Amino acid sequence: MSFEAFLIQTGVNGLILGALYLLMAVGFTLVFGSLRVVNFAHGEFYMLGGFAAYFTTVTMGLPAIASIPLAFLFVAVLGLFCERAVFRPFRGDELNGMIASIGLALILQNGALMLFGPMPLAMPPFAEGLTRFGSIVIPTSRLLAIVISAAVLAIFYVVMMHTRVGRAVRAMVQDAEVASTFGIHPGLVYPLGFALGVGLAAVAGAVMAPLFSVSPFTGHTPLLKAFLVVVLGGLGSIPGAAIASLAVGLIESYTATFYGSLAADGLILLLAVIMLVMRPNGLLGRAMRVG
Amino acid sequence: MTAILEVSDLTMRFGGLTALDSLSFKVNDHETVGLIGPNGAGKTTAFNVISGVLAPTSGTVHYRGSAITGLPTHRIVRHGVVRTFQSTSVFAKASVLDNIVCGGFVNWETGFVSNLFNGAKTRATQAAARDRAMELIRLAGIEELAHSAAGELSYGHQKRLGLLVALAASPSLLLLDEPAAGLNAEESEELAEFIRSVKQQLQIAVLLVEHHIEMITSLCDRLIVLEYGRKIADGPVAEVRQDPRVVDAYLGVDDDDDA
Amino acid sequence: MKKNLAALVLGASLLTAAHAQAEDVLKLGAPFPLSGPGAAWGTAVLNGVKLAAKDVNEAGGLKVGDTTYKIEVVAYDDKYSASEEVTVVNRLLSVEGVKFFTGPIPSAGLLAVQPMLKKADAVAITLAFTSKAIGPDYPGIFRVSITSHEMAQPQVNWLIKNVGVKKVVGLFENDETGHAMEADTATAYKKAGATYSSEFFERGTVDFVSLLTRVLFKDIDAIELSGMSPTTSGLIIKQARELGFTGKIVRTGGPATQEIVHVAGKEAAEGIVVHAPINPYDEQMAAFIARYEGEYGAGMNGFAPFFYDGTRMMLKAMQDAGTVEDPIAVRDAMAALSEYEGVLGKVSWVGEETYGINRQISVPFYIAEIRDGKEKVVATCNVIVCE
Amino acid sequence: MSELQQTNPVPATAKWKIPQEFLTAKSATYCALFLPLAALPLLIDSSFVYHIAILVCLNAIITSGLGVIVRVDQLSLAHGAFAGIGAYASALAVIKLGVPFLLSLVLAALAAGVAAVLLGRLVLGLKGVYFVLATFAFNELFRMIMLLLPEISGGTNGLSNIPAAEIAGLEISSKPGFYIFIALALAATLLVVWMILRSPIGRAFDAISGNLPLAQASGIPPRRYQILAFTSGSVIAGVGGGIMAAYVGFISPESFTFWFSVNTIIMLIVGGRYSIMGPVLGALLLTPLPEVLRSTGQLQQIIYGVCLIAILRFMPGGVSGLIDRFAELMSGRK
Repeated sequence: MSFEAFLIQTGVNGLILGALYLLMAVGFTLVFGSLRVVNFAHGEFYMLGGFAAYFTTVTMGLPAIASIPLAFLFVAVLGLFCERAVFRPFRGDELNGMIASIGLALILQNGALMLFGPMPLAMPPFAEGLTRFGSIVIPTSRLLAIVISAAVLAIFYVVMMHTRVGRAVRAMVQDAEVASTFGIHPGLVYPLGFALGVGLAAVAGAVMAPLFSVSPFTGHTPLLKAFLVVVLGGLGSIPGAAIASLAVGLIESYTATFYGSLAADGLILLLAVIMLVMRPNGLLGRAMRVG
Repeated sequence: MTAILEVSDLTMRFGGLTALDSLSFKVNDHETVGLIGPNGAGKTTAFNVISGVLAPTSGTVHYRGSAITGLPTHRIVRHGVVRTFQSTSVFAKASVLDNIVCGGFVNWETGFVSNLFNGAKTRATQAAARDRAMELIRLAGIEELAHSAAGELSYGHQKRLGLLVALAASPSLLLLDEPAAGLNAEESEELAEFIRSVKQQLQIAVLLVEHHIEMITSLCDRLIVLEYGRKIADGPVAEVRQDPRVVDAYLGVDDDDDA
Repeated sequence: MKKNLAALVLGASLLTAAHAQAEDVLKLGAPFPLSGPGAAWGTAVLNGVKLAAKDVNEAGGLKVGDTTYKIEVVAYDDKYSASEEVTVVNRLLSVEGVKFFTGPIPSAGLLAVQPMLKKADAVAITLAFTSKAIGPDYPGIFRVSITSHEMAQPQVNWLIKNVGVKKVVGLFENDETGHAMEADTATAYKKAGATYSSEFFERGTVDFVSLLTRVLFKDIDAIELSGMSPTTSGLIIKQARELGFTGKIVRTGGPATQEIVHVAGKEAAEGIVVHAPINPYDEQMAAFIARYEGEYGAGMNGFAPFFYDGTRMMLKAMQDAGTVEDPIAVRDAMAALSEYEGVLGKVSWVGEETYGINRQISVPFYIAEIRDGKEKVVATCNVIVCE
Repeated sequence: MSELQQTNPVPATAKWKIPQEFLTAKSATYCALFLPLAALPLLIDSSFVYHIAILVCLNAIITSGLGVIVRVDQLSLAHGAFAGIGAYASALAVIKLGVPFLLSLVLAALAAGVAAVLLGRLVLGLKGVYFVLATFAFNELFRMIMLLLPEISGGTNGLSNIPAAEIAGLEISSKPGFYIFIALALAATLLVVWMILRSPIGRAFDAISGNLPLAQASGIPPRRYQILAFTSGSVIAGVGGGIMAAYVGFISPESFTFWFSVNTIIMLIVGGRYSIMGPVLGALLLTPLPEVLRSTGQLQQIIYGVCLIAILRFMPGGVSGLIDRFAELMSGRK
């Protein structure tokens, strides 16, 4: 493999990584946007999405493609319940809301540990083998994962732009007070926004479950990656998350390939801290309304 | 009558909107100046720039000769320029006495070490601060409220407490942000009386942003009128009230003077 | 109300400890990784120890001097983390009052608790790969598995000769075990004349595309997985095949065949050459595997029999020493055991020249190839050569 | 951030230090509660109870550091990292430089303090959620840096056999010895925190968290006092880390992860973030839980999570809030 092909291959790996991180991050930024809550349990909903996909395909024997909508549905309903039980009392109180989400993360992770046990579970991949584009190789299972993510994001875009629910959630993301003057009832939109956000995290979990394995511990890395993408892209900004996730994917792929994954993670974390300090609103985020 | 506050060519732009357009004015020692004008004229913006909440786009603010443009609020307080807040703003969970003691923070800031070990110096400055606070409480006639929590006071009392907290910082120029807001005629007259007596006893200058004509006429020596961020009048109260441009600015509201 | 709640909580746990003492029970401490990447090994060796305890209990308990003891295995999850290991061993020593340990097995975890075990003169069996695991200043620690130090050279020589491996890259986890294995494996390949280089990655990584892209760029003909944790090696094999790597994959480290087939699938695992600590077709071993799988389900990991024999030897040493109170006597009795008839065949201790003390188990080991998801033994080895 | 106080229903415990006579009723209650408890381990004299008591004191010290930070309305998710910085500084000083134990704790405090000032100056301008996110990133960054410097930190293997603590040559690694040392260390920490909070510095802290704009209008420089609170809290965590290294004898980057900071937050909130004794109560109630529920580790974590949410929702003042109210009733006030 020539050096140019190697560079392009690393770039392609980076884009694939970016697309996967986007799916993880868009739910996180939606929850923050609509609920003004940094959800530390986001990784746990990703993990539960993975388990939902495992049970639909392996235990219930349904086709792999069916696991995506079912994972979304199962976790979205769980999300509705969690929003009602945990987040509603802290609406408008971001700090306590965040601490509550840490408590929720503990409950969900250890609940899964008790139910499913610690052993990583492997799943049959969406597809076997690989696809070649000239000298560039893309594992077919990852290519399919990207196609599915693209489809899910397209559906999500349509829902947000062209349905009543979508417009209501988007209005709430823009400015909660103004939105409520237009008769958008926060009591309805907050749980929907949260359920939509964690449902997306579950889809990311379901898409990535066959690539890696599923276990109660798989939630922490996606939470960290979603957090980095959202901080760089701007809290509450979905286009910002899109740009930032591709950037993080590329930076991580090149740095990891040349200097090792630890250096890559360290570099991106450093970028996040610098962005937080220099531009707390990130690339395209809205200014946090101060006081 | 030496000028203590000098504002020159103060301009403030928020994106496309020009809130202040090269505004200049002075406030002399022991003088009470009213800053008035219709809504959106830039009164509060000017007030926030002088008190350090906003840094101006251009122009300067000098106090007693030294530049205080763009300094953070807590540094401007040290120069003697102290502000109050339009809505009541108190330390809700602390007692009235503790509120005023904290208001005088600039006076009792002693060394870190002596603070930590409650050294003699700290105990002395704290005692002095408490005495000064009791003095102000007696001045305002609310001795019986000294130990109740500030959050539980009536609206009028909280307004008065806000004033005392500002006075505790021993200002030479007091910036009052709509003191009469939310008060009925009788309460605002009472407050005006209190401000007049305090100004008399403590020999301080006052810059007042206000809508209530009665409060302005009863307190101010001089008026500065703003419209769309520009100064359209600056002079003694009687003279300014006749000035046609001021009358137009208030949309031809003729001066019925019977309030 | 607050005070008695706290007292109640403390009192309750004291009660449980006291109750166990009354009925002549001998406790074996079992700190193993029961969750996280090392769980496959942890559960396997724990089952090995439990099976040994079960056999002894069913044969009427352990007769030492004039008392018979019922063996109780006290297992805790060290989550394959060194700091958790310290907490768990601390609890076993101070609360359960245990003097005889099976485990800890991760190298980092063992190093962290060696001083504690030494202060309590505890006797422990381990399979930690690090060369610092056993030594004259930790006489109570016995290693019941063979490490890359013993098995790397013979296996690599055989691979170079019979499988025609020339350009190799070795992948290792970035921890004590990984570094220990890397040292032995690198010397073995270089001595055998292969062009060799190593790569490290963080334990718990699941996405190896970046690492494998760099490795494949070096155009090599074989990847060495050495002794990394089982699930991780399954992921690497699957992702390497998915990136178009058609070369040989070998694993000269600990057993992981079940997990490799389970995670990477039969097809990707086909033809992989692995180290096999046991020969499943040896009839004594086959009987043990049948009993183990009857008790704990299919897919026995190769380390289990090592801990079965290790536990039986420790219990035998207690009988020889005639005491359970004096761990030093038991330790010496255990060291004195030689040609012990175990499931693994004749077992004795070596290691005087390399480690300065005879605490390293010496048993035959094998090389196998995965065919249709099963291990097929292709060579038998000892510390010098494999045929 | 300052509107935080207004939104959740805080009980009438005046966070503000009310003059002397009220203090004695409350402190009397706490002394009646804690002095016998402190003596309990010495009476029972079992190594397990010492082990638990030492962990309770250790958690109480580190959590009371977080209590100082929360005093200015800033929540730090980097408390684990500062405990780690202290632990490594102290352990390396003892191992590599042969520094005596107490001096190594001073070095731990210095290291944590310098790091806190640097981070504080960098991020304290951020408001609410952004500040917490920055500390979350810092904690992950600390672990990353430690893994990238194996020569210093020992990488994933960490630093093992850290010499046992000794003071003036007298080794105190025996359980009773160490317990007495750490109990005194806890008492010293609470004394320092009490001195800070009842001094003018504490008044400034309460003013900043009570009403930031008014505090500024009274001449209080917010950044300086926020950094002061953040640094003193982190220094306490650093010292706690140093003591932990000596007791456990082993530290690794995995000992100071995000979940270490989470446990500290839970103990502070359950115990009560508005009172100096809150962290001690939180540590006392939650530390024995993992030891008692040892076998079902997951159940313990779930109980942690449920406690956190329940206390946040129904008892923002935490357990010490209850005791304060009980003390108020006792003193006939209310």
